[in-house]
Amino acid sequence: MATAERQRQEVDLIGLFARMARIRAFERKVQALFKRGNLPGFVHLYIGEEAVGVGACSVLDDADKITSTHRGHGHLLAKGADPKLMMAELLGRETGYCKGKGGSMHIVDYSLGILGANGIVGGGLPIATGSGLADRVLGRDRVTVCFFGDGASNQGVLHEALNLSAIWSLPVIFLCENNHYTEWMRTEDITAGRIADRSQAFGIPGVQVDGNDVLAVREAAATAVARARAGEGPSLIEAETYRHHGHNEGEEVFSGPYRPQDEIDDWIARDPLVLFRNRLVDDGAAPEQFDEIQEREEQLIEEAYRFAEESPMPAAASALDDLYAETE
Amino acid sequence: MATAERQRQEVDLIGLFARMARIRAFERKVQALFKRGNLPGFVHLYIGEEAVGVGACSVLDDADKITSTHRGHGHLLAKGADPKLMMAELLGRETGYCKGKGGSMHIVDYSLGILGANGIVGGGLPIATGSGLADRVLGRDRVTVCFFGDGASNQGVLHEALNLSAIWSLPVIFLCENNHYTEWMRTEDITAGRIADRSQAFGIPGVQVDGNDVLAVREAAATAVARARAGEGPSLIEAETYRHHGHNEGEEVFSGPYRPQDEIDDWIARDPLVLFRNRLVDDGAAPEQFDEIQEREEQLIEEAYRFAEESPMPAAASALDDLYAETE
Amino acid sequence: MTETLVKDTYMTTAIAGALKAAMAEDESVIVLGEDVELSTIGCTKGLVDEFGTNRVRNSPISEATVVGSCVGAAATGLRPVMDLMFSSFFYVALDQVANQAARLRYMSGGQVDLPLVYFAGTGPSGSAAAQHSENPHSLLMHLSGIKVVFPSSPGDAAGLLIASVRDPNPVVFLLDLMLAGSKGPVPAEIEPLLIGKAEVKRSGDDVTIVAIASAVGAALEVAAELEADGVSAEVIDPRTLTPFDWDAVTESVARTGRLVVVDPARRTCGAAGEIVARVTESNWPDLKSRPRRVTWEDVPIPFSPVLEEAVTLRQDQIREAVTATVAGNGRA
Amino acid sequence: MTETLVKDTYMTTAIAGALKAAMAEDESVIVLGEDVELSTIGCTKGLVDEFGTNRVRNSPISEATVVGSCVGAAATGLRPVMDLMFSSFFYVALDQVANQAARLRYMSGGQVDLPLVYFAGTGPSGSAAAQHSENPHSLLMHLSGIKVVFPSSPGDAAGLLIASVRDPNPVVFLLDLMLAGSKGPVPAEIEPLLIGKAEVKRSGDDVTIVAIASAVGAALEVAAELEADGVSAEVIDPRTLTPFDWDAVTESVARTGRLVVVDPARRTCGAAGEIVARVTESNWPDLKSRPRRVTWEDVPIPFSPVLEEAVTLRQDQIREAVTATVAGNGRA
Ligand SMILES: Cc1ncc(C[n+]2csc(CCOP(=O)(O)OP(=O)(O)O)c2C)c(N)n1
Ligand SMILES: Cc1ncc(C[n+]2csc(CCOP(=O)(O)OP(=O)(O)O)c2C)c(N)n1
Ligand SMILES: [Mg+2]
Ligand SMILES: [Mg+2]
Repeated sequence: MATAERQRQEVDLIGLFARMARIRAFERKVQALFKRGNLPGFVHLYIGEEAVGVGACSVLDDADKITSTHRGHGHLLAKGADPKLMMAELLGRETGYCKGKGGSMHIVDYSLGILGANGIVGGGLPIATGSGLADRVLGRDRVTVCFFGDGASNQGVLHEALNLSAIWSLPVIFLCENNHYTEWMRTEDITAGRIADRSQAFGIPGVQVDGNDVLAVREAAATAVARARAGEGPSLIEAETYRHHGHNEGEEVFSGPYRPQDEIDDWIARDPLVLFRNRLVDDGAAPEQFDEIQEREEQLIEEAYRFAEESPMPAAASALDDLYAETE
Repeated sequence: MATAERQRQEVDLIGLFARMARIRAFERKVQALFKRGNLPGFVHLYIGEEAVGVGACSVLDDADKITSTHRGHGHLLAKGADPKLMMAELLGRETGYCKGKGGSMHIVDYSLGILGANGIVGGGLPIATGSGLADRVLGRDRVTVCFFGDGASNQGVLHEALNLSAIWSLPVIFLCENNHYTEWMRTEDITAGRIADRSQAFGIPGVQVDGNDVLAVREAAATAVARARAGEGPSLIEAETYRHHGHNEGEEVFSGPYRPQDEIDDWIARDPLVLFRNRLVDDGAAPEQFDEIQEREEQLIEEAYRFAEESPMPAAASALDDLYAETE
Repeated sequence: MTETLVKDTYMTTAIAGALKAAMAEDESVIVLGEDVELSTIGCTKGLVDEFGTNRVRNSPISEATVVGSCVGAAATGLRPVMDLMFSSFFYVALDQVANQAARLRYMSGGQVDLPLVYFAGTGPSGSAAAQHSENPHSLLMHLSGIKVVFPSSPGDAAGLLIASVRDPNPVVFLLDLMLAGSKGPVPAEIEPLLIGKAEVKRSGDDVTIVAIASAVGAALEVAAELEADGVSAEVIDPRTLTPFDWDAVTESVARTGRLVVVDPARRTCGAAGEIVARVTESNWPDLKSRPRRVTWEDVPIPFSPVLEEAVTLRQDQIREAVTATVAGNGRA
Repeated sequence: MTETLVKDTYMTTAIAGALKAAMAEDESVIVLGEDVELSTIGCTKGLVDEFGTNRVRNSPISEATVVGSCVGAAATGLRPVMDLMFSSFFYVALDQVANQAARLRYMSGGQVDLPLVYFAGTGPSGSAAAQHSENPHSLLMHLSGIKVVFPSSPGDAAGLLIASVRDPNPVVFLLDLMLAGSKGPVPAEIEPLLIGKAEVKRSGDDVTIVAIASAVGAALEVAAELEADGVSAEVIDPRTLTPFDWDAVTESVARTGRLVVVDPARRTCGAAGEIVARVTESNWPDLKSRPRRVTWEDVPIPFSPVLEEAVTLRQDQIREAVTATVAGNGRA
């Protein structure tokens, strides 16, 4: 547990806040762009869930890895992805992470251990397991955090991934972001029992944490990461949280209201950025700095947007590139 | 629990033994045919596991349903399938259950609620769930027993089927036959935790029973069936048992010995037929009748074989029939 | 019948209407899938209000098991219609489609009917990228044992949807998402259309264009343009791919002697190749010039609009292919 | 090189030998799958003794996750070789093949190589029935993004296996189970063969027979028989289907002017149709007679030996097709 202890102590609290603010600023910008009709494709925003991605990634090194989801912007930024390259990808530009081939649901940065957002719900579970397998086989001291949603918890690959990583003691942290909705369905209506309990039959610890409390998530992740690095195998964490926005931007045209207003209000009152800021201020942090940080991050995102917008569209012919790697 | 109680009391103990004897005789015949090279395709024998199928099916009515596996002969006979039509199918004859199109792994008798053996490990789990769904939607007082193996317990569809049947309170009994091997692998090497525990996170009761004790299986099944009929939803039963034979007939040519001899000996000493016979004799049953029953069942199987052997092969052209039902 | 046409009905509304009619006429029809109560694409909209939650069931994200449960339910008295939302998700559940739904009847020697429908939106819908833009019809055609319906107009969609639900066999019903917002006439009383019957959407003498789903509209436009150049193009919409109305196509090519196939799908081992091969075999003596295919490129669908456009069907390609085919004469 | 040939090596032994060599030359190669320690088909036999359980891993029956774990492992430093045992089980895991393995490189703009091999025995092996007899190569060809290797001889299998493991892309390597017990020469030092290079297995002038996997042997026998009738048939084995050596086939048909394709697979949307369509397009002026396909019937593989024989390839059908194609002259 030495590493977990060290990581807990070394935490840069303001840095955590700044990263959450970056995600918030990025998503706000994306929202605005979508509204103006400037964004192609599907967009699923992470607003309200920032504490999960930031808390979990705060205990990872660059060489550690994550797999992400269709709601992945927050995970990627938390893991250090470049907002410029992300924004360019969202706008379908040549300079984007995937040269415009991927878009919001498929951003990848292998150099940062980001093994991919995924458009298939649950698709990252086997991939994260394989990443853990590689670490195990090669004897590398690395871990993989697999983000997945409450909806994804009903895919059979969760069961398989838990079993496989248990029998092989793989260094994988299965992190369920329970925002209580599967698209427009209340997840509890289609899900039996507690998600955190789903690892128990495999002898894997499963815990529930407040996903709007960045330090609580960090703490749970640190414990799981320490366990993984010690060779003791996988863990499951269920982080309870909420998305302030719709399932995807633009849902209003067909969804109508589908969540109780007081539920929405209650969760917005527990906005993870506000919660954390208040806590830090209560603990003596200078209040002004938070607005500054937010402004700085907003500027950064504006720059990212300018970079993206000024970038060229990919050449049509490039659509035929990148399918196969050249053989030696 | 009234039904369970009634069924428990009405049991025809000698009938249970006779059905187990029928399965044993059938499988012995199949084994002999395979050895002589008279049997096409793959054959997986049920010898040693008879108490599971017979115990479970003894609490079902004709209109109740089962899904079976690649090791399905025992389940089908337990549910009342006709040995003649089964044997004819195994020999690929026109008179077989599937007119020779299915073979050992695909025998079906919809009139007896036998929804199918299955060559895909775990393939029956969703199908059984759907059968339960039909009963639920139509308000029928029926149950479905889904037989599956310990190896199949690692397929993700188990997780999904448990969840789906829990949220919809489906009258399905998931019955895992744990014979401790997944082909030539010890299942415990590739399986985390106890299989019986895998339902708990879904709020579904899970129990372990001695799968070589036909009355213990019957008892557990009766409880689960009563629960299902009362609208309280699914159950999981893990029946511990052992196959006396190989994974498939003919494995010797490549498998070599892969199970400890004393393990095999121990389980054969607990042969479910012998155990049950001894118990009945201890309870006062006349010992001679058991040999008579076994002989009678062996004769029945010999007749089935003769029927099969004398049946014609299907016409080659019939290979093109039966793919689509005629539209009205 | 034309009097009773409801004009300008959306494709999605037409399907929803047909589904409602199918549920009303037969109590054993149920609808299940993720968000079928709310209806993401719109084809199950309002059904839950009409028929209640016993027959309209929101399901969890467990495609393999929900797809498979339709097999079990269809074998035991229901007629399930499952909405898979995007056809890319078929891959998650393909075992239950390919090894179970499409096999059980045959393997059982015809003992059981499996009246079930797998509905899915399909194909590119504008930068939905590689995992939400597949067109799996060719792959499904290769399986055998499952019917494949892929209509091009609201009227056809409504009639074929009713027919699919009534059909005693497993049917995949695909809604080309490029057409989700398109409109057309639909009869007030929806009558079933025959599964396996193509429609000549435009008659012509010089060349046969076989076009699938959203390609039909593009082919018709090209045909209209080419009329000015004196080219008389026949446009055939197979409407259903399994079974396929080969007679309609071979009869047409026997007259025109020329074939262009337009298929919104990757080329290799796709439906277009099958049609070219089949017609080449059957109409060899009739063919006056080289048959041609217009398809997507053999790559996944990329995200960026410019790239998506580059790999999918473009009208100019259809025009070129038809022009070249008409110009061809004999072996040249 | 002929001196170093190990004669009469079984196909399975050749593959096992190549796999052993691949593991020996690169520590990042691992083998996983159900019963790979014991080896059901024989292609992983003995590997665990040589390389230990860290690199040779028995896996549970969880095909979707094991297939997907190869993607994650390949993206992060390993070269996994997974044994799926029977190719029918691809359907259980198809999402991870079609939406992940075959897509991640492209979707990421080429950021990542995925050096992995999915190995499977495939096709009928004698009354294994519908769920253990699929040949999924056509379906895999349609996906794009994943290579498909399907050899017909032990020597080719060995060379292509090494090449598959060294390849930086996902590869499906299929062993036609009809050939599992066949023998042939294999070099003592296995050299990689080019993936994407066909081999002319027999030269001829009158007709080109393209034959896949176990169909190659049957085609060669037919070609030998027909020699007596004065027919000179060329037999081309593509050996790999993605990428496909179109040049080899079009060059041959340019000479012979006649084409017969023999493919052990259902007909509709299969590889044979693709080859006929493609050659018809490319070699239109060369074709002296109607091209023909010999394939399975469009039904699942039935159990009973008489039925299985009735729907799969028969030599007499190949002979008839070749004879008819050679007899054809021009449009007649
Ligand atoms: C296999 C698959 N099924 C369905 C979908 C459609 N879909 C996209 S997001 C989503 C809901 C996911 O819910 P959850 O996992 O809770 O993530 P959240 O959106 O709440 O972050 C669904 C059903 C999909 N993308 N992939
Ligand atoms: C999806 C799938 N994967 C693998 C196989 C090959 N296979 C056939 S039986 C079997 C073992 C099944 O073990 P278990 O479920 O314990 O049943 P048992 O044979 O012990 O009765 C395997 C791996 C298969 N038929 N289907
Ligand atoms: Mg959610
Ligand atoms: Mg077992």
